[in-house]
Amino acid sequence: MHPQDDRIRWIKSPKLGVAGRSYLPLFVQGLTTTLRHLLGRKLTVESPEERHEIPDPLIYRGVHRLNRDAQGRIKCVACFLCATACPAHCIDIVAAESPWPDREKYPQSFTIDELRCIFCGMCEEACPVDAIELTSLYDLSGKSREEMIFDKEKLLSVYDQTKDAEPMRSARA
Amino acid sequence: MLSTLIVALIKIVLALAGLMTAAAYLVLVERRFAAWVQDRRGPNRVGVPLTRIRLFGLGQPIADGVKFIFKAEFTPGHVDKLMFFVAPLTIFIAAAAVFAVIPFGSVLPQDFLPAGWGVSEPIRLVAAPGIDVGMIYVFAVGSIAVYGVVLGGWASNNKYSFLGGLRSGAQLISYELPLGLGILGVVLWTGSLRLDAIIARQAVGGAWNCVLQPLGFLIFAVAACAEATRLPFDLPETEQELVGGYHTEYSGIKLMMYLVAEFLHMITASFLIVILFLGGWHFWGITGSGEAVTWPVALLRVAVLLAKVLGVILFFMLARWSWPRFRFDQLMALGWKVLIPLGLVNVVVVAAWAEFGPALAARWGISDPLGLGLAGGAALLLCWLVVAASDPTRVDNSPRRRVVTPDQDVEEIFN
Amino acid sequence: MKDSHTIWILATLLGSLGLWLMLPRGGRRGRLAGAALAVVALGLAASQTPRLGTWTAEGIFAALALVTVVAAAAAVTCRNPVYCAIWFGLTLLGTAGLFLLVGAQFLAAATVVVYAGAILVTFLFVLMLAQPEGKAAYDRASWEAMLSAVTGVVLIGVLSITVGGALTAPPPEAAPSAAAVQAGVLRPQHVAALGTELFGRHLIAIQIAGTLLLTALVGAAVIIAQGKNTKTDSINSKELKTDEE
Amino acid sequence: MPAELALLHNLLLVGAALFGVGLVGFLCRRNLIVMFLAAEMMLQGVSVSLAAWSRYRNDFGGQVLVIFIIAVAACEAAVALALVTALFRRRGDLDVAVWDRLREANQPPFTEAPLPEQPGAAGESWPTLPPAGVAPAVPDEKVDYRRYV
Repeated sequence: MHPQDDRIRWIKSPKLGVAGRSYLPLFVQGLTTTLRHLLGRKLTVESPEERHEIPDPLIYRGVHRLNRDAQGRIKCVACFLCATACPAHCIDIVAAESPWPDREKYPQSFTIDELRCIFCGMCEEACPVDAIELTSLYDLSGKSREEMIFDKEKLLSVYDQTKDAEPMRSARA
Repeated sequence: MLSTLIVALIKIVLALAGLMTAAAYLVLVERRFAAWVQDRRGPNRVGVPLTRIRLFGLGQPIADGVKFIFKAEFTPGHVDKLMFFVAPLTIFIAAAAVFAVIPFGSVLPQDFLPAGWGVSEPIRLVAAPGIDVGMIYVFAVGSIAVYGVVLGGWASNNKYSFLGGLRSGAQLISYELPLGLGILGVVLWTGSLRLDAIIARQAVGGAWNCVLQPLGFLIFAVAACAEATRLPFDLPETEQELVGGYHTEYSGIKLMMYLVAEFLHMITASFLIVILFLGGWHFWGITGSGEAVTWPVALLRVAVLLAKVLGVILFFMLARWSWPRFRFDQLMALGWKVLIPLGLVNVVVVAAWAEFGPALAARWGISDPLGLGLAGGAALLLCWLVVAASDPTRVDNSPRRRVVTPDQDVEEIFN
Repeated sequence: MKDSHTIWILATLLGSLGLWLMLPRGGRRGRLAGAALAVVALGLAASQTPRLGTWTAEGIFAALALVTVVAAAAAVTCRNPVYCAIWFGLTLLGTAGLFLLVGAQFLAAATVVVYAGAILVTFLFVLMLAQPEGKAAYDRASWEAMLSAVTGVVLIGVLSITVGGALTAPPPEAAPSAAAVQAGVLRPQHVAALGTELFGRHLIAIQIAGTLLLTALVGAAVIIAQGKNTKTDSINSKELKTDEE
Repeated sequence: MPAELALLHNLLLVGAALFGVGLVGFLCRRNLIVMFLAAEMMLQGVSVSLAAWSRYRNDFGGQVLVIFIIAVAACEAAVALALVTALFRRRGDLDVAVWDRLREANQPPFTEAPLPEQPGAAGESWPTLPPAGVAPAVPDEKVDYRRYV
């Protein structure tokens, strides 16, 4: 931007009185601020022992899970809507003919690369049967890249782990 | 002879070991302090390895040290190899050598040693007690430390390092002048350059120099802070503009030398402030003021001195987060246009009082130190008012707009 | 006596040859040989000096003198001017050590503060700003290297022989006793005594030196200000500076 | 020889050596600042001798003289450095040879002898970045208006 540009608003530094120029009020102001914070409440959450409190777990976007229906089967119908919606292309589904009569297809394998995922929640929005959901688990870690590619069993186990605290979207009021 | 040597050696080892430990743990203190100021908790995890014992993070400095030592030490290909190695060594040695003349207590009674050892007088708690030029020695060694910074910046062969080195060189040289002027008043009042003599004078008088010469105290404290390149004055390393300043290219143990030297400078500055202006080991009513001491008093004096030093260091750490950094031109203006003239005023006031004061004090019926304190306070008030009114550090930094007509050749105007 | 003179002349010859080889003459050849010759000359000269008595005194003096002289030679012969300045700094430290050895504590500290702390650092500043990379053709060449090396070293030789003759032949005056020195220049209150001397007997000279310092300060400021580009000045002052609110 | 006399003798030798080496440097070096360093070295030689005499005569006179030498050296450094900076501004070079026009009329002009190429100076092996700080080609109307603030 050119300095002569009329859109620039030049702000003049404020004119200080003698008290301001003696630095004493500002000096004391700085000290009191730091002292107040020095003695004040600390905001750190001591992580492994204390857990970060998530205000509403139902709208938090953490690790994915694959939901089960009432009979304990995987809810997914392998429609590929989530994989299509995913901006990071982290969902990989291999569909097969469903062994159950109430749907045509089911996912033979369903993997999510959690390292590629950007946790945007688009898959959750796209799913027509509320099969994929994001939980409030935020501290996922692994020792290798392979370990961080979650397969169907892993995703179902996440559901088993979180189903009590976070009911399925379709089960919510 | 031999016993003197042994005593001296023990003192040197104690002082060095204490200093290194203090520097390491002050890093922890600084980090915790910074965290608290920012509403965090700071490093509190590292304790005994392989156990769950945490000890409030007391293991952190050891872990840091181990990390620095075992880290890959990278020497870039474009540096001046010899100077790149010599520079951190210089600053480290200079920072440690200052402590040869700095007392860390008053004296220890000699009665704990067997009589046959030949130690006949109380042991002075200074590594090198015989140096008569005390204060000037501190200055001399401090001026060697400038080389570590300037050479480190130059040898790194990197523009940012070089600028950082030059900046800090200019800063250290400029602020040595107000530092010296601040001390001059104390030396005039004491009549000696020895640090223990300066403490003894304050202890005997019972009035600390910060009350007698508030102007000198202020100047010295500010200049010492600048010499230690602590935050309101940490322009040599300003991360935002110079990456890391003169130690951008350094890593591993050489970087550790720089960082430890920086902390040693801060410890030195705190010791000097305490010794010259805050009474050293003296505290009214509990430490006495005489030369001959018993064991409890001797240890108490050490404790008082160290407590005061810790207090000053904590103040430095608080100051780091309280006030914003100076711009470089403001820094130079503060040094040359404010601190040096005020330092001269301080020297003149003290010298005038040393010449005419006693007679005046006798005529007005007040004590000599009280008179000097009144004169010093008046000088401080007056100087502060004059500085605030004239505002010499203010630079009009508002943007300038060109008033040239657009067709005029810009290059011609600017060159 | 005759022997001693021969050795001094030999040392002078070797020293001037060595110094000539070490001085910048364009190429790099012969520097190591020059250094070796200079060291031999130094050894020969050292063999002709009187002993100081105790081993500790001898050792401390030898170390300090060696550092001083070697650093001085290196300062003069280095190609890179920054290295010259650093070697000169080492010379200063050696000199400060020698001052300490003769009991001049104040001088030692003052030398380091003033020379190393102020003068040399400003030199370094100008050097680094003027030629930051430190490589210039004129630093690799000398004026009349042979002639100046011979002149300088012959001067050292002549001075050494003269000093030796003047101090040994007839004892110039009785050396002071150790006790007298302890009470004199080595007294514990050294700074106070020096101060009394300075501000008593030499008060006028101190005043003149102070005036000289002030004059030099003003002079330096004037010289620097005159070299300034005046056009730059005008930009900083009125013409271009119109603040708009 | 008594110890005090020997100390004096040796220190005088060191002083002479410093003076002589400084003289060599002043005579043959071409860099203005190095020449100046050499001159300071000669002063140091004199200072050492004076301090030695002070010890031998058991008198503070010599030390006082050294203090004056230091004061004068500081003045000299201030003025000379200012001069060097002024000279450098005129010619952009610390070489004394560029000032050979100041020679007397009957002296031959300075002619630069060719120097052999320094080994290693040309074929520097490390990767070099393009120089920073070169002004990019900007149209005149967009020139950085705060260059001299």
